[in-house]
Amino acid sequence: MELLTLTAQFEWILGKSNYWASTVLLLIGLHAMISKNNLIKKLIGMSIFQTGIILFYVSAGAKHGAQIPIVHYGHDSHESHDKAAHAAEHAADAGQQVAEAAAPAANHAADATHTLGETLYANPLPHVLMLTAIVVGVATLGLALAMVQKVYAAYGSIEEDEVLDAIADSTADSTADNTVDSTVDRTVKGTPEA
Amino acid sequence: MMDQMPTILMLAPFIGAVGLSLLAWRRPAAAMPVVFGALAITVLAAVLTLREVLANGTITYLLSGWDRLPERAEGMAVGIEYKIDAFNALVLVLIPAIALINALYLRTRLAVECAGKEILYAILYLLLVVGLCGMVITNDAFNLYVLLEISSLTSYALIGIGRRRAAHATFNYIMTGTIGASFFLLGVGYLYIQVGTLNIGDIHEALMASSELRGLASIKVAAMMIMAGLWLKMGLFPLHGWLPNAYRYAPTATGSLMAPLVTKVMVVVMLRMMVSLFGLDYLFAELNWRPVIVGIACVAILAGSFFALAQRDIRGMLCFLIVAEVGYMVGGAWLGNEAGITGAAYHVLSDACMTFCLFLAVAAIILRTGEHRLSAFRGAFRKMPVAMAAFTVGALSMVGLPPTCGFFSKWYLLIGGVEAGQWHYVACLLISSLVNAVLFFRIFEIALMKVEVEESGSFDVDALPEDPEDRWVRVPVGTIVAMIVAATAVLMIGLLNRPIASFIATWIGQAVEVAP
Amino acid sequence: MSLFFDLLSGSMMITGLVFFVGTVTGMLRFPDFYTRMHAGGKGDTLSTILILLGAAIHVFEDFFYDPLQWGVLLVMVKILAIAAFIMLTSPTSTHALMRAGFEDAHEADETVVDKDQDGPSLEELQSGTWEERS
Amino acid sequence: MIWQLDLILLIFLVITALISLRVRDLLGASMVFGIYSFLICLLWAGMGAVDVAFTEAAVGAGVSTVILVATVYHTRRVTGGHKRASGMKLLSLLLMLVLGGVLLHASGDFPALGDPTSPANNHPVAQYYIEGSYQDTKVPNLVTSVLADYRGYDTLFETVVVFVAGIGILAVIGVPTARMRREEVCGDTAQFGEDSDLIILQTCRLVVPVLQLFALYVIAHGHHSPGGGFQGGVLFGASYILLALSGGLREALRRLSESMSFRLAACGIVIYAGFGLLCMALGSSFLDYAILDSILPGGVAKARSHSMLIVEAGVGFTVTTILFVIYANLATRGKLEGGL
Repeated sequence: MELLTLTAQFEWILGKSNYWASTVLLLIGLHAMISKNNLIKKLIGMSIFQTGIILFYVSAGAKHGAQIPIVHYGHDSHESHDKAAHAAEHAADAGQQVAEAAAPAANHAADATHTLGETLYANPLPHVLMLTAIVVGVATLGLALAMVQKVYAAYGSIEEDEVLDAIADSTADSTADNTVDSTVDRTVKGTPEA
Repeated sequence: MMDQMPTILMLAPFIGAVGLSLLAWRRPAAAMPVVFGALAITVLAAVLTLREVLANGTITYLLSGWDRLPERAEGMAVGIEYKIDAFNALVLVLIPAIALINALYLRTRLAVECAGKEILYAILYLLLVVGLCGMVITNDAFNLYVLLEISSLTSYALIGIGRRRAAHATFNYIMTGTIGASFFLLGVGYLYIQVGTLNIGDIHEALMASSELRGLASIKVAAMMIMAGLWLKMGLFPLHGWLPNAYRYAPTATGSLMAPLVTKVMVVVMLRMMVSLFGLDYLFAELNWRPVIVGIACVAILAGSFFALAQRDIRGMLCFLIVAEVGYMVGGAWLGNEAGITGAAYHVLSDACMTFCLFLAVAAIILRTGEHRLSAFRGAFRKMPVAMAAFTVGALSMVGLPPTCGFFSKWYLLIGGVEAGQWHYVACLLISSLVNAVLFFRIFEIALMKVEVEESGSFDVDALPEDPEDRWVRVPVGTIVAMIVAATAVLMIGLLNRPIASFIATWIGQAVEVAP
Repeated sequence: MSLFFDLLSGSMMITGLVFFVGTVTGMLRFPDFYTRMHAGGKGDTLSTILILLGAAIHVFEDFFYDPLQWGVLLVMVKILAIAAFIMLTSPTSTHALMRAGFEDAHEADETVVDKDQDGPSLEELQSGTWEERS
Repeated sequence: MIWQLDLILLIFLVITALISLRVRDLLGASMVFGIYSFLICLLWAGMGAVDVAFTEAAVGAGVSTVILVATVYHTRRVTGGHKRASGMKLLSLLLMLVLGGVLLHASGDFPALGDPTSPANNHPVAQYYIEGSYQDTKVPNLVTSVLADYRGYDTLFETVVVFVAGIGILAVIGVPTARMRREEVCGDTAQFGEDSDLIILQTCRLVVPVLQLFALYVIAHGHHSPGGGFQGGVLFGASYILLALSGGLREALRRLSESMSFRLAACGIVIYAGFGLLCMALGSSFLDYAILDSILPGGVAKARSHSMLIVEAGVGFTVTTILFVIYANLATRGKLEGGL
């Protein structure tokens, strides 16, 4: 009896492990974004933060014993029959593995209200969303790295405290910070105000 | 043709931007005509959409043609759809209109502030408008995230294109913005894992239908994450760190586009999340976060106002006023009664116009005097009557004097505060108005009295050019027209307070009615 | 016959893993940069290819028993293509790393330098003095 | 899913994440981050998200690492200690504790991992994608059909995000000099990979065409196997990056110049949006490929399938060129050609 509850607990933990891991990654990344001094370290933290969220979504769409979301069109059931027959024929390791993998899939397939034929496919929607999120992530990373290079060109450092010091220095020198210093254009042609 | 208006609205600036990159890569002269043309089409389409909404009620537009059929996914939305209700339609007119008027100002500054990058700037400018409109128009939570990122990335680039001081401010903005957007995405993920759809209307219905679902901790956390993400993006007080520097050091045309629009669109998104996604019943009857959030908003209002008072830089002052205004709107929205939400929605419109008006006027004044401290205003009424008139209208609206729009929106916020019994919010609103009055009348004093200002002690006479008159460049016609239009808009939104308020009230009524 | 395929693929994979163990030991135990890269470059390439070949044979088994499943053959071709790719790129990347280390003037450990032979020392090569001398 | 493998990967993920944030050498940190990306893409492949894993392998482990390294190369390689007061760190840790508590609390009522009956997996929409999309579109890869058709509007703007990043990087660090002669500039700024040798050059000459061919295969075969416009585009862009790394940036720019890149990128978006507009012109809503039945052969479902292929090709154009431009600008601090 005790063993049973232990297994149940273990399964419960397994059922949450990905969500916990994604939370941990998310927190690691966020902590780095806030507390790291180096700008590139902050960006690595940002990427880890984003992968944490992506892991969360992908976990939300995972199914036990599911196939990748590419349908075997046409002879769906026929093919899986073939496979089963094949597995039975060679009762070797490989065949056993297939059978083992198929068993939970079948159980769950019975639970699920709808399945396509006999095959269970992973939920494609989170995958689509996360493709977008990955691309958005790399776009943000590229732009942020360009900003890091600009910061380096301006202040000669990518450590935040040194950059802030340099900014404080240049602000003390009031002319350097003059908003319109570089932007005033005397050649703008226009009419005088009425 | 009429039913395609929402898409035309989205696609006009989009096609303009892509066309610029395709055909005008080496022709800087083409930048402004395309910007004007694309935005004019957008405004036209938005006005037609608004008319359509007024005549026939909420518009739903199905992209990719995946209409909701009972046999297809039990009537759930399988594709992405637009949903344009009364309030959306109004905001959709506001966004391209401000961008279009700002383009009049941009035209004179583009070649100066972004020499050699005119085309790039124009592309980013148009795509920012696409992102902002897209966020308002869409009815899909994930699509909202994608367009949020488009508007964020374009804003980063539009700010980062500025001078060297902008670099670090932009980096901070990128960090904060990414955290905000990711929090939003995570919140949507928490909703998705419990509900299974991303369509805002469908999520709302699922939440309404099942009290078991509403009781889940993860839905609460989802609301928390979405709100926290949006607050980060709009710069609510403890999370406002990125805002002042980013807007201050950006190119001036970026500042006058983003200051009125970006934070306000975030408020619009927050209102939509509250009204259309979670539903007011859920947020106020079941969560009861009202005291906390109204408290935060009060702190934001006071902090923004007093920081603004402490600023010597004019644009820095305006940036902190935005922080205070965000406090107004968040507080108003979370008062939880109709007057509060009406006030917040109304204030979105009026704040966008008055901030725009102030930023334009200040940009013109700074440009002409070459001085960015309060002393720039010396003798300004005499030298720049139009700019100062626009500034006065904007300032009076900020203070909240009739007949400007600021008075009416604050009025609704006050009524909401009184009705909800949130007296500290009412008090903060009044204190902030007083502080604004002090702030602006100090400027008027400088402008009228021509006195040497004492508190700008660090102001160095030697730093001025030899002949001050030499720097008093003329203000271009485009800027003058832009300022006049903006000031008129401030007054018009104030004078039309009754129709607008009843309009917003109908919107809220409809949104609440839809909920069973 | 099935046993034959299984044994073949299994033994290839196991040999690959053994080589991997050697690689890792070498990477950890060898004294300097060059010898470590030597272990890494060679062992890594061979063991990866062996494991991939083992997988290819395992896949081929399905095709062997049921030639109708020609799709499986495609998988095998893909695995072999990966093996060829690894064979080409892995030594090149090792070479690039070695060269970078050489140009960066990484020192060789004295225990692995053959002092008796009449040739240029590493330092001479790195500094270019060898060419001057000859 | 094999839970043993999953657990090991998760533990390694956390470890590599911590290492990449702890290492002082930024080049090393970038490398460890590349390893992190590979591990997480293994994890996703294990969960059946092959398209996501493919993209992450190409984008996260490939391109991200390269552009990180390029930036480290042009800034500083070693980061100092934490001179800043630890107050911020403490505050951040406290915040993380609170946030972690909240998130873990929320995870308490999540459905178990991999439960086919969870709300997200059992929702009519998810079921519809699995059951109906093959009938609707005749595309076996469900991810492709959802990506390019049901949520095609999202994907259009996802492409625009990439485009914005390219334009933004050029706007931020590009040197604004009109019509600067490219050869001249490249001569003295493209140090990155300039000093390559024969072996590397020859290998890359062998690999690049194969890589490009494979990228085209990935785009074209995205209907039937993992892959599509993004993955193929990233691979194609990576081939140019490889060319630039081995043979010098000039070599790569000779084949794909920056202005040409942006034109092609815009072309890609025009193909995508243009297809949507064509649908509007024919009298249906934006991106409703079904209406293209009248011009494309093979019935409504096939029209959708063909349109998706064309649209994915457009995505491929944009991603290829923009990724190369991002690399080229970051690797030369924006000096390669000037403001164009």
